[in-house]
Amino acid sequence: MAILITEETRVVVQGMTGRIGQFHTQEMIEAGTKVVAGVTPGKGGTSVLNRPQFDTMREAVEATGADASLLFVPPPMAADAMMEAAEAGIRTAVCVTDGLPAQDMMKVKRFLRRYPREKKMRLIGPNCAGIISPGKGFMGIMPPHIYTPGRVGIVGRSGTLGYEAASQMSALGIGVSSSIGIGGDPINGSSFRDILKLFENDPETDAVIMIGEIGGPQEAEAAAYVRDHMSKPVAAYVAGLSAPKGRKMGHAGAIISAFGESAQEKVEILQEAGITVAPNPSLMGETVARILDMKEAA
Amino acid sequence: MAILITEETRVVVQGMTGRIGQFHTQEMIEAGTKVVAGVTPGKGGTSVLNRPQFDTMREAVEATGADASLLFVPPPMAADAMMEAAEAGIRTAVCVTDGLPAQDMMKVKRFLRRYPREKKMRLIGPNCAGIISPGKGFMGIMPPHIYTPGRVGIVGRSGTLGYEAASQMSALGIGVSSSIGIGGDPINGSSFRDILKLFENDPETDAVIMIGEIGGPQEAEAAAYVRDHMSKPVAAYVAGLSAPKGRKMGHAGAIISAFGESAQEKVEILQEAGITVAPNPSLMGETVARILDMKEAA
Amino acid sequence: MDIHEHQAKDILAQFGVPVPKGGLAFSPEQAAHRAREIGLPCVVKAQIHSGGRGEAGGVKLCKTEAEVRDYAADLLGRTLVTKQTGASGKTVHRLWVEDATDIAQEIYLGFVLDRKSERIMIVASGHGGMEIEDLAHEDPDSLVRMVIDPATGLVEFQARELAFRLGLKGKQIGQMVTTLRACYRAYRDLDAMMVEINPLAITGEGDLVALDAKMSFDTNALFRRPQVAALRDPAQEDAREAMAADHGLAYVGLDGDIGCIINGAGLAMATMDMIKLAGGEPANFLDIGGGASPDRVVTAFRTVLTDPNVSVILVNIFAGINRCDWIAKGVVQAYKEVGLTIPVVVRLSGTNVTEGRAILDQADVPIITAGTLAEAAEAAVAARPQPVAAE
Amino acid sequence: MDIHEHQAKDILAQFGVPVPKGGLAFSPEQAAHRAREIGLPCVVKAQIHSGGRGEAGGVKLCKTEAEVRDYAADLLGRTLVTKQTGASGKTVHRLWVEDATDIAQEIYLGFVLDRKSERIMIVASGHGGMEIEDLAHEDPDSLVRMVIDPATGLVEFQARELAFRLGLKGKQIGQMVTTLRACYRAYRDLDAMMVEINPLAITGEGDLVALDAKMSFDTNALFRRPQVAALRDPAQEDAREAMAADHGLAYVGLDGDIGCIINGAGLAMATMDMIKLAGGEPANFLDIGGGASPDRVVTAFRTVLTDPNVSVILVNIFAGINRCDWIAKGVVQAYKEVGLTIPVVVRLSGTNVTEGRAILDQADVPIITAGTLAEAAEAAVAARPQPVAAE
Repeated sequence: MAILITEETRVVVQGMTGRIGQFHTQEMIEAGTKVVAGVTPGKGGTSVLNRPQFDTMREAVEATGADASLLFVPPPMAADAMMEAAEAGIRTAVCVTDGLPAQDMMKVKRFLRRYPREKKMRLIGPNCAGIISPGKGFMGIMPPHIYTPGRVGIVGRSGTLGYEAASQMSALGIGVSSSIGIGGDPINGSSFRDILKLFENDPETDAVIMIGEIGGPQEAEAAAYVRDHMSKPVAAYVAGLSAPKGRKMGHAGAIISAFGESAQEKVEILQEAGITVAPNPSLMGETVARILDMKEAA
Repeated sequence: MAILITEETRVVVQGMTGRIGQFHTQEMIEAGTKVVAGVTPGKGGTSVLNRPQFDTMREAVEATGADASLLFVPPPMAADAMMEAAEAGIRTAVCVTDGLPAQDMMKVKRFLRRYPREKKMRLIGPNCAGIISPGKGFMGIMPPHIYTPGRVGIVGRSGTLGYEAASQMSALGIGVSSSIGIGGDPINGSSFRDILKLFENDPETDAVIMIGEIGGPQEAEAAAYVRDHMSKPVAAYVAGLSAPKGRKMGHAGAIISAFGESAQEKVEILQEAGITVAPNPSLMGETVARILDMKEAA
Repeated sequence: MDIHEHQAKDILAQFGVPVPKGGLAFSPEQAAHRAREIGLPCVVKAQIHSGGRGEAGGVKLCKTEAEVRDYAADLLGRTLVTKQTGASGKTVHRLWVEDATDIAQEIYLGFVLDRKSERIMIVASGHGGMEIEDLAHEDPDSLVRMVIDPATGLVEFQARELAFRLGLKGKQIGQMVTTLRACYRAYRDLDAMMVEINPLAITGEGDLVALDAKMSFDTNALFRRPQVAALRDPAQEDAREAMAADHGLAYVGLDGDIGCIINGAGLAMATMDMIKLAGGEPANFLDIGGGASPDRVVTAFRTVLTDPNVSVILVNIFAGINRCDWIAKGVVQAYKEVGLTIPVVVRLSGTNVTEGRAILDQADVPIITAGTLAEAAEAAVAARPQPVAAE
Repeated sequence: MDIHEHQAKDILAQFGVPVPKGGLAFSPEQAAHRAREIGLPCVVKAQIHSGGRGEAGGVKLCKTEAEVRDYAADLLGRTLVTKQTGASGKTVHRLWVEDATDIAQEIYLGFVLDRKSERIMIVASGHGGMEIEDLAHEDPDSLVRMVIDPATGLVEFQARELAFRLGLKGKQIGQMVTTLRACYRAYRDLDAMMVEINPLAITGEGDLVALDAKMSFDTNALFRRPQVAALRDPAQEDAREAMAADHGLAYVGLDGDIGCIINGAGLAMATMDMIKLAGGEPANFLDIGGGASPDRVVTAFRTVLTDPNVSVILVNIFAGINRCDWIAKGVVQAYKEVGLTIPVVVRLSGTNVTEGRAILDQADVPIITAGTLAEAAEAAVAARPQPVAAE
């Protein structure tokens, strides 16, 4: 099964006709992802990478039965494109775009509230590397070859730090069920908790590593979820031990502005919830190996 | 029991300190209504008609356990006062004020959507005469002496036409369980259907008369509800047979602007739903008597 | 509250709707001057609060300055009768002179308050140029409707979808998105009740431009929209209705001869229905409102009597906030002050009814009293000097 | 993006917040002139992008024109070091001269993005005047919080409730409602990230007035807020960070000596953590971004080297969209163009890693390569000319 993307997922790419969109769509197709259409307003009726292009998401979904969407849409139009995907009936949307205004994300999340739970689109990102279920398909900008198929879930804010974790795990022979980048923005579509819930319910996932960073309340919320509701073992790492207060570290969300938002505080909160925290980023793989061993031993 | 107001209802009056608010509050108290407080921002700590006044609805509700509110608030502040009542936990609010901007009512209804069904405030009006359960209490501006206590519900847009119905019924010895004025505005808090539903579920109501008028879709919606869900007999009258198209007849909502909004069309829709329609407004009482007779005969 | 075409275009242009270049003129010389400024050919359009001006002879394409001047001279001061004005028509006091547009296609675009969803609704059609009622009748399949969620406003993709559904292409998509969002913002920010662009033309060059525009506003919201209130043109309003409104009365003139003075809109409509049933025709709708003083009753009489067709007056009051004694005093006072010569039927009910009836009985005025609504209507019809029911 | 106090006051005043009369001055003469316009006594305030200016000597109440002139002369060109500026401080290039206010009470008022509710949150206290951090520490019970639902905005009764909860009275209630709604609209309409009025003073006459104001803006939204973008004052920004941003690099200067060039914010923070763990101190955060060309790598080197404390550079790239061969080419090019004299440690991984490593191996440059994150950090610490870890 894996989560969010499988070999059955029918993907439409919003902004496939652009240079970047086309490049990554090509990669996705080569990795076996079922890309069925593209949407760029005004390009309806054309064809790119042998996939039909549509003017609107509604038409694309009606014509191809797409259920997922990947967005390569410039920041000023990205929020609108997400809402269009939701209204067209897309189940999972992944927005790679970096640089969305915070209020645009507030608007998107408010817009998504109009749908009942069973019809609500799951949004991943923005400002994320994407999602991958190794060997099944991926939506995003990550290099698929670094992931080994397997049974550990990865969820993280940072793209490259997620690659680092996957590659450390591959080096130890540990494979990945799905890896989800939730993105580095202060307001994002899905939180750590949202993704942990999916992994908890995924029969093909045995354990999860969560890669957090400074800033924001989502790691603490996730810790409470792990403590109260998760049966599977969880490892974690929190980046930014050396980050000073009040400075933005690249990610718009990576800024320590309140109590509990520093890396050290988050590590403590995670540990209190029973999560095994990697002492440093070069030990993410080994920490996963440890929780898997503990699970076997139990 | 009756609906919406009983002898148990604890009423706060928003705008009790004004001349009109004070006059009608006095009437309500004399009729036995349990008025427990008033709210006028800035008048907190004073007392009017022996009732404590508060600055905010939250304080009034906390201090007095009020569960209903009657609004005598000028149009520019009325929408705000309704939202304040909702947020303070009021269950039933009645807004007498005439002249609210339509977009203010859009805003109020949107605001009310934030509450789950069981916590949502029921709003009656604006631009309505109010609600009365004869012998138990009333909230509004109607003359209580014209109503005889009994077992027929009245729901109507117009205040005076509602009095006319009640007085025709009184003349025939027919009493009223509750009479609800939903108001003459295009956007109102409760529709005919909403109130019919309450009467259908009220064990102390045997039949209902619904007094509609030209304009808007609410009579047609009510007809569908009566046809599909109501077991109690319903009589009706629709004012405005002689009204020309496109002219506003006093009530902001009384304007024929679409198909199905003329009195004749509404009468047909109501009759098709099995409702007994009074052929003219002087026969409202007799029509009620007829449906009661039919009920007994059945 | 309605405003003129040129005012609506002005407002919509400020929000971003593309409109043709144009200028206002109050005299033939000014119209000619405008034509020089704008360039010929140009269109001269009578500014009255009504649609259907073209069919009534109020719009003309002019090729020369002389033509502009002559047509302007002919139009100014003329009263145009359109489908929407009623028989009395509306008088032309100002003209709008506008750059002539090369029209390839006409689109209908309207924003209204949808009472069913209680939200603002867009109605559009790729086949514009005719009235929405005719469009709904003749080409209902061309109509596209979209309800706007106030929590998020008109989102860009929705506007874009609408544009594609109307068959627009290329640069028109962006122009339509701009136009739709501008209209929505104008509607929302200015408390409009209706915005209509008909036609929204596609020019020969493929651009969108609003050739006609109509806006009406929520009078309840004028307190917070002084800039809108300032656009009122009393010359376009029914003088009687305006006067009544100034005195707190809701008055609508109709075609019959029985003048009505009633409290409450619903009771007023019901009374009019009873009059019709009794074989008469109401001369007006009049709601005297709540808490009416004797003076307001007198004003109501004066208002009703400005209609020369009125041959009898029916007063029907079911007093709740009102008081029957005050009403009765007002009726008696009206008799004295106004010098009434036509029959008056009065039905009183509710608060202080005994006192009210006593006042009428004791006054030395020839009032016909009635106990019920039905009696009142029948008495009024019977009291007319020359019954027309037998025709 | 931060702006000056006087700019924030200007904006907030436009939305309806009461502010004292004041004027800008760039010279002692201008400051004296402003004082004449405004009247004495007045307050002269250094305009730098920082709070805590009072404690740093940047604010003074002046009673005479001479005092204004002298103080202005002293302040202009001076570099103030406050709690918030860091050790390097910020230089005063402009002054704000303001009518002195008689303060009876100080209120704290802040609007921020609450990441938990993902909405705008108001934080207020009746005990203002000190920094919010201190307030949260010393008087947490005085803090009132309110989250605003974007679907309806800040509704009047909520603002009123907040005013009553702060203990305001009479006319202050209406003034507070106006102030709160003005701040909210300014926040929303201009894509702010923070609005702070501290103190919002209650004057001796009992009126509210914003004595200090601070706004910062969402840089992601500047594309649609040109009027906000125009308020940028580069003189108040870190020159290196600004230069890096202009080249598409995210750079934050720190206090250590190991320069970092990394792709991805998370990996950059993790690498800095590893450096610290290995006994070193990072000189900077630098995210080179996705799809970095060799030229951008060179720019990154130049940026890092503007910090004189840098004694070794660590390049750590896990290429996804990036390509290791391009990065390697950039490193080699930097060696040649920049004239590097300090050690460079490079760790490459991901897309085209073999090609990248080959380029480094074949180039005639003294690069230290590392296979893993841990090796890279350790190598960088070891490569420093004078290790400080033993201190």
